[in-house]
Amino acid sequence: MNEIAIMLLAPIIAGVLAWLLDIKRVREIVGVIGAAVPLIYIVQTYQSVFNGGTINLDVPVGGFTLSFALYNLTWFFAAIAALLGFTMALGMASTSKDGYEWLFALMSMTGVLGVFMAREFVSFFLFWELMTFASFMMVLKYNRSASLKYFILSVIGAYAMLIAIGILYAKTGSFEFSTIQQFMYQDATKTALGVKGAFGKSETILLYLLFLTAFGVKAGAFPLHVWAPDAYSETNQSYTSFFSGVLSKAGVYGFVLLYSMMGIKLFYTLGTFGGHSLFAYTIAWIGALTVVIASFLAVLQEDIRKLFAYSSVGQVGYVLLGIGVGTQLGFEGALFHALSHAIFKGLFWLVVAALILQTGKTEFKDFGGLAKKMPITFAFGLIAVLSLAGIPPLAGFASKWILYEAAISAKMPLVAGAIFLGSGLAFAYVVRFLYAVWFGQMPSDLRNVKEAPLPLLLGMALLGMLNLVFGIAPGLVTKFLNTIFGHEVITGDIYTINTGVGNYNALMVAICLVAGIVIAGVLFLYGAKTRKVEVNDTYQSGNPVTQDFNLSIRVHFYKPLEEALSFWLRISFDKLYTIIAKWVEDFAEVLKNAVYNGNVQSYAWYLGIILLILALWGW
Amino acid sequence: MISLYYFGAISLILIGMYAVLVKRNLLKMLVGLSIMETGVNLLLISIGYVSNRTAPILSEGATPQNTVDPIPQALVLTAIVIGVATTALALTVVINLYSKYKTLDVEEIRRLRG
Amino acid sequence: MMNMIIQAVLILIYATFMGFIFMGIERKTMARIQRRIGPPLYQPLLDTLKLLGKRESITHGFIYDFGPIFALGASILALMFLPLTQNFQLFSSSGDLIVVAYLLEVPMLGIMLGAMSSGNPYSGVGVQRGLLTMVAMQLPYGLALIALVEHYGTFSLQEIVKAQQIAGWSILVPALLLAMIVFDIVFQALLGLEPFDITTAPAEISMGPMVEYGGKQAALLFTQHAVQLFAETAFFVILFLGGANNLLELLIKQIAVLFIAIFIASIYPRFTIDQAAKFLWKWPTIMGIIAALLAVL
Amino acid sequence: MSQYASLLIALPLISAFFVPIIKRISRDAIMPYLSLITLIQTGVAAWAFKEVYTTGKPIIIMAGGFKPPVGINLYIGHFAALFILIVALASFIMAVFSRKAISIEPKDKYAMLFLLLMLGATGMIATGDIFNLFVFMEITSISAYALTGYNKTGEASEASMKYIILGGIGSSFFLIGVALLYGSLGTLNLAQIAQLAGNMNATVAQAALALIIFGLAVEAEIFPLNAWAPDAYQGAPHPITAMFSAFVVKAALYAMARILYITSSASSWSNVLRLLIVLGTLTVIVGEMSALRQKNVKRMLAYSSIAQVGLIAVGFALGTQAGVNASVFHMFNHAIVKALLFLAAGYVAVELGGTELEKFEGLGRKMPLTAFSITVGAVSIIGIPLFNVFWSKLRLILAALSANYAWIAALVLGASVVEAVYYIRLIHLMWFKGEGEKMEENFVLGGIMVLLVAAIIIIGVYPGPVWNIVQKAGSDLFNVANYVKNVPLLGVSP
Amino acid sequence: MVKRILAIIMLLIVGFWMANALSGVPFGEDKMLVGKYYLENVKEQTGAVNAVTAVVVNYRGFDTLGEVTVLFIASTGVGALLWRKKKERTAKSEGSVVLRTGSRILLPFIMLFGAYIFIHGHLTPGGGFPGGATIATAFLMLYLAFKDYEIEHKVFEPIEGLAGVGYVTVGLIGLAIGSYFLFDWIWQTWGWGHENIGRLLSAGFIPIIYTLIGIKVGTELTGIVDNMVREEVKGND
Repeated sequence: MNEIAIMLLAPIIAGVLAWLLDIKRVREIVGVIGAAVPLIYIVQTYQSVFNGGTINLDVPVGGFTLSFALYNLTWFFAAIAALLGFTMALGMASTSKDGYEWLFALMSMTGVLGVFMAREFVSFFLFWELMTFASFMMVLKYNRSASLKYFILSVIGAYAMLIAIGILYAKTGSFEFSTIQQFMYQDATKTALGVKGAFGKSETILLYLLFLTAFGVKAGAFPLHVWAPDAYSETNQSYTSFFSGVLSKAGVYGFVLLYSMMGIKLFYTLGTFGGHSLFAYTIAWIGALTVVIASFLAVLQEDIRKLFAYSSVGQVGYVLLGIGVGTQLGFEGALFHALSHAIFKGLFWLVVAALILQTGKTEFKDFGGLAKKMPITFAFGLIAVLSLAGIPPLAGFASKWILYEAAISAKMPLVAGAIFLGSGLAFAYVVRFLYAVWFGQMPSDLRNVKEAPLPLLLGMALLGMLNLVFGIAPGLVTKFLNTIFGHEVITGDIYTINTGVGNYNALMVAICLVAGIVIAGVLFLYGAKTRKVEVNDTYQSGNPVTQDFNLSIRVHFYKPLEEALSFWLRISFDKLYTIIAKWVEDFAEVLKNAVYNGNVQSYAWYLGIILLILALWGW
Repeated sequence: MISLYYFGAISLILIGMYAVLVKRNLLKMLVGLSIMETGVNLLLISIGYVSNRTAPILSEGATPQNTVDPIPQALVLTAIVIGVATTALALTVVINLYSKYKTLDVEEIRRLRG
Repeated sequence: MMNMIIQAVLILIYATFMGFIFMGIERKTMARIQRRIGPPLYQPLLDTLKLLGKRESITHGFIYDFGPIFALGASILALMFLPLTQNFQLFSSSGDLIVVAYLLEVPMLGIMLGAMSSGNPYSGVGVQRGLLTMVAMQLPYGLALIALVEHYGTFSLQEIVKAQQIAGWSILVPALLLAMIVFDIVFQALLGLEPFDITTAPAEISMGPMVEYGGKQAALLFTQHAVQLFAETAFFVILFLGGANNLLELLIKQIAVLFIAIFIASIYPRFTIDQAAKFLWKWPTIMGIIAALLAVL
Repeated sequence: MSQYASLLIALPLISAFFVPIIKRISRDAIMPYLSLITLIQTGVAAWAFKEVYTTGKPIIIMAGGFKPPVGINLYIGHFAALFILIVALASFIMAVFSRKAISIEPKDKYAMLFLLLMLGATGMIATGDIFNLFVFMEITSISAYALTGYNKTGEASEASMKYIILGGIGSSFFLIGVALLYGSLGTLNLAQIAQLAGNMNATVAQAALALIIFGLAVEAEIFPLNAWAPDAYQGAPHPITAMFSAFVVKAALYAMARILYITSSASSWSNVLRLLIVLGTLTVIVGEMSALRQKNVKRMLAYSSIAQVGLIAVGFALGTQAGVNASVFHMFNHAIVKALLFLAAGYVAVELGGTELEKFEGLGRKMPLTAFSITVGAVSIIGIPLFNVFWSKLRLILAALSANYAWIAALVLGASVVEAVYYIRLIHLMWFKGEGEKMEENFVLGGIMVLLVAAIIIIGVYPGPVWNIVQKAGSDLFNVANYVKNVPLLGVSP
Repeated sequence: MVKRILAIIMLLIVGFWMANALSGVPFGEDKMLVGKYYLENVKEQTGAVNAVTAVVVNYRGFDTLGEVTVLFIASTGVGALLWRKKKERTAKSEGSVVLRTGSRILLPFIMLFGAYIFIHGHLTPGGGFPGGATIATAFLMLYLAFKDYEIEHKVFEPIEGLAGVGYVTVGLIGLAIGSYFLFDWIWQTWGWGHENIGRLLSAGFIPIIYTLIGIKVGTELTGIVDNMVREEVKGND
């Protein structure tokens, strides 16, 4: 049986089994196995794909042919999905409550794998919807309004895509990516020569906007990001590691597709702005805005889940930004960041899952001093923090570094400035997370918190290790990504990545860091012995030392910033959408009561009016 | 110029429709309905009519050449019966309605709405 | 390779020593401006040694100790990636502007870690202020660097220095002059001097993050500050003042930079944190944007 | 041999006439008798289906052995065969359900009307003569009037009354249309009309076509002629509601489409299409909007099925083979899903005494199987992959877009978003709200629901075979020349 | 008031439209196509002199079947909707002397007349439906005349049903014999009565069917009348 088929079927079948059996231990085992299968096959196919091999699968279904392909680009995304799916399964093995969650979690895994491996639009759309639906069900279980917001926006996006697909199909008569790509290419050359192509300017722009909406929603791009914070936070957190780590990447992948299919056409149709291809530049700016806004909001959150939800949105913003830069370097940076975001954000969510599982708290005000209670979790949390904040030598830095180089060398200074600001903010909110959760004084009700259960820890360990590996040896990733572009976009050995304008030797950095720490450590050890004292046994400018008051700042840590931004915080797209929704509902109400007013005579009048219309348009 | 029969038929239909559209009493609306049906039947018949020919009963020297089209008459026969059936059922429903609502004013018979 | 390492060690010692001297200069100059005698230049060195020599020092746990160590390590790391002079390029070939700019911020994380792991409210406030300052300064800082890179078209510091030695210092280019001004404003924040010494506001929150530290941890932190001071001044010199051919030239330029910083610091009072943010997001940012755009065109 | 397909008409009739005698024998035998007859009917329909799809030739039933256009002929082509089977099957299911759902006397009359409703729908789908179509339409609608009022409550009577008045107007104008048609062509046989439609007086053609479509549109619940529908759906007994949604309206839609394509050679035909597209779109939008804030689940489902009808109508009005196929596919899927939904909702009403939203709180705990089937149905209607409706909706949208009706597609999809909202509300209400302890669920009904759910999912996962059948049916509807060729017309021509 | 004016305007427009359309169907001209065929072949194909009847019963048998069904539905529906647990006649007073004696005397004649109409359906204008209606009027008269008169439901309902069954059975026999539903087996297969076209014993199964229809219609209409006349009584049971 074909690898792709197995990769697609294994999770969902396992999910259905887990749901049907629904026995405490069994369903966990089944689920984990089901999630492991794709990963195994991904690893298996690595060599052949790396050497440019392709695996195909065609399934005729109801008059359509669903065809899939596994080549380097799709493999890369599929690999992210498989990896995160596996760790999610490990996490859920300890956090899942019932078979329901297994069913839909694994269903969404199938969905996202299908989206990544699809080779034509029907299967793309089909699995896209499947993934949306499954993830929606995961949220629905926890919170209706959040899930509704998510679902409605996603459905709007999906339908926008459907219309776009339809238009493409009507014109090109095919769903195949490759066919459409060639058609578009020829059309573009026509436009370039000034000949009238199949797609007019307005039509092309329409297509562009439709796809932008469709993929923007999934990727959580500003201003369509409003669903993400609620949806990410209102579900099983182990699942969120997959949800925010991979499902958002489906949107990213969509943008990549948009490029590969319509890029040239769009370039010729929309022209350039300040030397940048206009359509790409818009994407770049969308990304930049997403980064800045989401990061600011993340800084101001009081709920641990919300904080990371917003930060996920922001991080995906980086990816979009990289894609928007439009150079191959930008793409490579974007793809790399997609990977590193997946691994560090996945790690984060697993940590959060562990915290919530063990403490049952979600708000910063209830946490504190957990570093002593859950040291291992803390260690992984720290790795995630370092990686997200972009501290060399970790995966997060490597990818972000490429993005910097790409943005600046593509002469997009302001966009690059957004990256700077964003990373500053990222630094701020992760440190806040560290401070509020792990350090300072411990609330009395957390006295007997245990370390996270083993499966969760395993999942964390896997991701944490990858963070280090890809951090110190970024070449591993860049070399693979080079195969996608067919030539060495980023040179250097596995430790060094060289963009031509800049150079970063992760290993050297690591060594120097270690050396420095060793030196400092020697210095430290040379000093006199230390005496351990209570956390609260501190200098407090003359106040008596207190154990019972809470002395560490947990709520409104960034109050000053909030005040500084008070004006901007009043503007909210979320509110806007809510208002629109309410309008629609009221309109529906009015319409209903006006049309179906219960009086048969007015119904008779409707008939009469229709007759009148018929009569009038008779002559 | 439109023939008298057509004119009569159409005006019957319109009168019936008018009653349905304007009268607030259910019974009157039903009367309107049956007037419409009558009009329609008249229309059918008059469409079938051929000038100065006799009924299609092929005896007493009536030949296929001097008889009118039998089909519309057959149709009308059916149509009439259907009309009767509808009216009967409608009246029954009205009886039930009256026993429940104690009124026949359509303005007040609107418990189902929205 | 070997002599590379020896070089590195020598530079490290030199930098540490000079860093302490700079701290001394800072205090002395301040004192003179305020019509005081002020301590001798080597005073900070003595203080540090004294702290190291302390009989016993308290700790709040592993992270509390690890913080300063990490900070010092990171500062050293940052130093190692600066092409100080022609013949002291160190490891700057294996890391470029962005890397260094990041590395210069890493020590902060170490300090934060340490500070947070003590339950002291002042250090908490300190952490918060430090981070907000960083957030506030990040944008103009970044823009200044971007302007630089856009102008020279390379990220490698060595290249930048070379270019300056051929075409004259960066500040001769109008765009980069603007960038330099921006950078200099941000520089105050980087060094933690007025008007941006909000993090360690001695009179309000008594040294903020460092409040808990005494004994050898404090010593480490002082050392770290020294190295950091040296590294950052050097960074400034490399970026805008055409680098240096030998340590002496470097030293002179560094001291010049230092003096500018000290004068600004001694003139201006301290911002509150939100004032700082609002200020930095207004003029420096606008200037930065202009600089960057000019550099692109 | 194939003439025996006329049993499809004869059987329900004779058994309906026979009911009074059954009643004399034993009152309790009536409901089983009903189920039995519908089962036999299903058998006959299945046989006809097999016949048609194996031979590939339609069955032409000639009453009294007179060739059309002299005699009336029934045309059981690919489409009719498929939908007669659906009619029979749905009727059988509902007959079984009636045993539980119908407690109000007189059951014998109910049984007769039930059978005749089925007969009417079957006839409408099968007939090949326009006046005969009118007769069967009247059979359907009059029995529908009676059944709507069957509960004898105020609401039921009101609904029935509205239905009668609107239906009456509709049928009158339909008859006028027929009269005009006959007047100008001198024939009533659809095939012959198709032949002659081309050389028809333009004004007459326009008026006749308009009036006929108007008359059928009332039955087919096209906005704004559908005002009777929600009330009727709400007032009627639960099985009858399901039948309305499952096949009565479908029959009317089919008739509309058939006549549309029969007269496709007539002038001013495209105008009718355009008007129909507009109306269909409005139907979708208004239907969904009205369903959005419904408090009564049955009424909500009613509005939703109106919206679906709008979709189907749009598909038919596109005037392309793809559109027709898609519509037929959607009719098929919608019949299954709505049968399931109304069955389940009705069952809930029978058990918990009402279809108000509050009654559905915690249904997941009280009646898990029923709640599950409702969920599947709802999810399917929303158009989620792996459920059947997804495919037909996809087909519809693609067809609309390939016919350059992007805005239509946009509007329709926008309306479907609303659909998602209210169905999700229902699902959430059932599973994650309210309390209640498990109660016994009827075994037979449970089995039926499971079967329907299975059908939904199987078609959703593997639509291939159904799609092939549907394509045949669609081309049977669209390809008029073929239709004319298949009817053995006698050489009666002007 | 506005409503009325609007209605009138609207209806006038619609009416004008229809009139306009009808101008394409000139009145009084020979537009026959299928009709001509009927007129020419009616005698030998069906043996009926009355072409209308032939069309109704033979050529368009399905319509008639439907017609019967519709009426049947009506009576059933009326029965269903007016069903009450206990129903009785609640007329206050008897009819006048004239009415009572008149009905007593005329009843058989009316019955006879009705029977005549539907038996001679294939020869003279009329047929099952008028005949049935005539018979129903006889019962109506009884209801009017006598305040406690009721038909025997036990008899009527089965008769009604059986008549219908009979009709369909005749059709099915046609299917069995002539392999066509509603095939006129008497006339075309057995070929009875070819010699005496225009007399009573001819025209195949038309008289039979019309008789059945007549009975059926009569009973149905009577049933409707009966259902409407009797009213619910809050039963002491």
